[in-house]
Amino acid sequence: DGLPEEDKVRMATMIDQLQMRDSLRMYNSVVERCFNDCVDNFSRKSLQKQEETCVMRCAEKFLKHSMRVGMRFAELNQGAATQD
Amino acid sequence: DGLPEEDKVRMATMIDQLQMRDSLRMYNSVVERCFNDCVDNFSRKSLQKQEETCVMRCAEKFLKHSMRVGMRFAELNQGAATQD
Amino acid sequence: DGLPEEDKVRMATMIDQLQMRDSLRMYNSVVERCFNDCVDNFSRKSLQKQEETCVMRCAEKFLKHSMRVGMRFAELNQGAATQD
Amino acid sequence: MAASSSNLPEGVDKEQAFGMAATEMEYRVELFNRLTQTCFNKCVDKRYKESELNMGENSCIDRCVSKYWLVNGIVGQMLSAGRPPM
Amino acid sequence: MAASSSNLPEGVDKEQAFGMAATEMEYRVELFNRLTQTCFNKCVDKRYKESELNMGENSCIDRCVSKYWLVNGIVGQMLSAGRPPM
Amino acid sequence: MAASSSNLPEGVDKEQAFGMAATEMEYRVELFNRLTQTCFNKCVDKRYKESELNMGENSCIDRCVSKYWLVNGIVGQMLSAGRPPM
Repeated sequence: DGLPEEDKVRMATMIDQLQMRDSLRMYNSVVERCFNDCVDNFSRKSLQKQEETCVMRCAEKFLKHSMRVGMRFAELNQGAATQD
Repeated sequence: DGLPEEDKVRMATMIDQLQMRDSLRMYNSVVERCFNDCVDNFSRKSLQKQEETCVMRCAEKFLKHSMRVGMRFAELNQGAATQD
Repeated sequence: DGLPEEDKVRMATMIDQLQMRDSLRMYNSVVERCFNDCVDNFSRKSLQKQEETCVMRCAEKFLKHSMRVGMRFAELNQGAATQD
Repeated sequence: MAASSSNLPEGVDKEQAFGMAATEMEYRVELFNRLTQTCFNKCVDKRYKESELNMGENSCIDRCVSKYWLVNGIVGQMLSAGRPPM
Repeated sequence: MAASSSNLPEGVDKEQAFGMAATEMEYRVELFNRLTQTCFNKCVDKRYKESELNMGENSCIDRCVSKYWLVNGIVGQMLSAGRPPM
Repeated sequence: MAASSSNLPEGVDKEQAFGMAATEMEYRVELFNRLTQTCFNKCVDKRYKESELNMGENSCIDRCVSKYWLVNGIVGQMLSAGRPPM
């Protein structure tokens, strides 16, 4: 709180940039995972319909998973975890 | 283009350094991959002849692969991709 | 050696920070590895006794391994490697 | 990305611009690297009987790159639908 | 972390503080990312027959996060026993 | 690495030197980390029946490090043959 205004701005900028970098990495990792799990046939350049469906479900599932993990992780960080 | 000379130099330096870092990472990943695919016997400290041959083919194949991917990737980035 | 005092300090700070970042990454990778190798049952929130034992042995083994690799690596870096 | 207000000290916005350019470049490099590793895994014979890519491997690689690109687009659309765009 | 002596030029300690804050954040982000990938691998059905997480997957995820957290604590204690704390 | 011309503002070359030193260190750290993970995978029994490395594991590790180092050298020579050296 005692920080000069300039340092607060710089810290906020740093946090923004780390978050941006992190979401882009997450995006890259979802693409790789869903490609690996859903695409195995290379007789054509275009995606088949069922590959497309698989990719969309995979990405959606991963996002939901990631949000759930985020909630649990935040609870644990705050020491709010319950027993078994 | 409207950038001051000093900023252009700094941007070029940054790009150089990211590229250097990237080639070193690629180098490290080729070594790990070819080691994993080619070396499985640890009864000696030195490489056997067929392990050495395997490593060299693996690295060469990976480099050729990487160059081909680079070309296709550049085409797609420029929207020059053709259908099926 | 000819470096001004300020640059020496800055270089030392940089090295400290890279080492800190590196140990934290190593720490994260040990946790992931030992979790993967030791925990497979998700019928409870808490660790079972044998999972805990497994994790501790895994982490200790990895640390010992890592120290041994470090010694061998340092020898090779100094060209002190012996034949077969 | 928030926070690009007007009466900041001049250096900050410039740092931010350099930082964003670096982040963008790192993203593209990582995309390329993951694509390269993935398509090598999917298309290339790991017995390494020769150091050339054969015809089957080459066409597999071309299609793999194309499909990876399409998957990248699909996931990108899904993510940007839920969140503010970069 | 050594070296925070007193008569340094003022800019250095500030750089160091920003650097440590960034390192700490990167650590937490990496922990979260590894946890997320690991628990997805352990808990989620990869056939992707639907885009919802079912009840079994959800409770597996909750327990997986909890156990990962505990493992993180155990390893952290072991490491900090051998070395000076951060 | 290009661009180390003479009439630049003084700060730039110094930044470049610090940047290259950091890049070089990151390379060595990554080499060490990959080697460590790889040789653990190749040599160490994952059932973790004890926390000591046994004699077979220890000699496997020594040879693994040696072989990894040799592979690193071979690949390095191949890459530097095709490209300008660092």
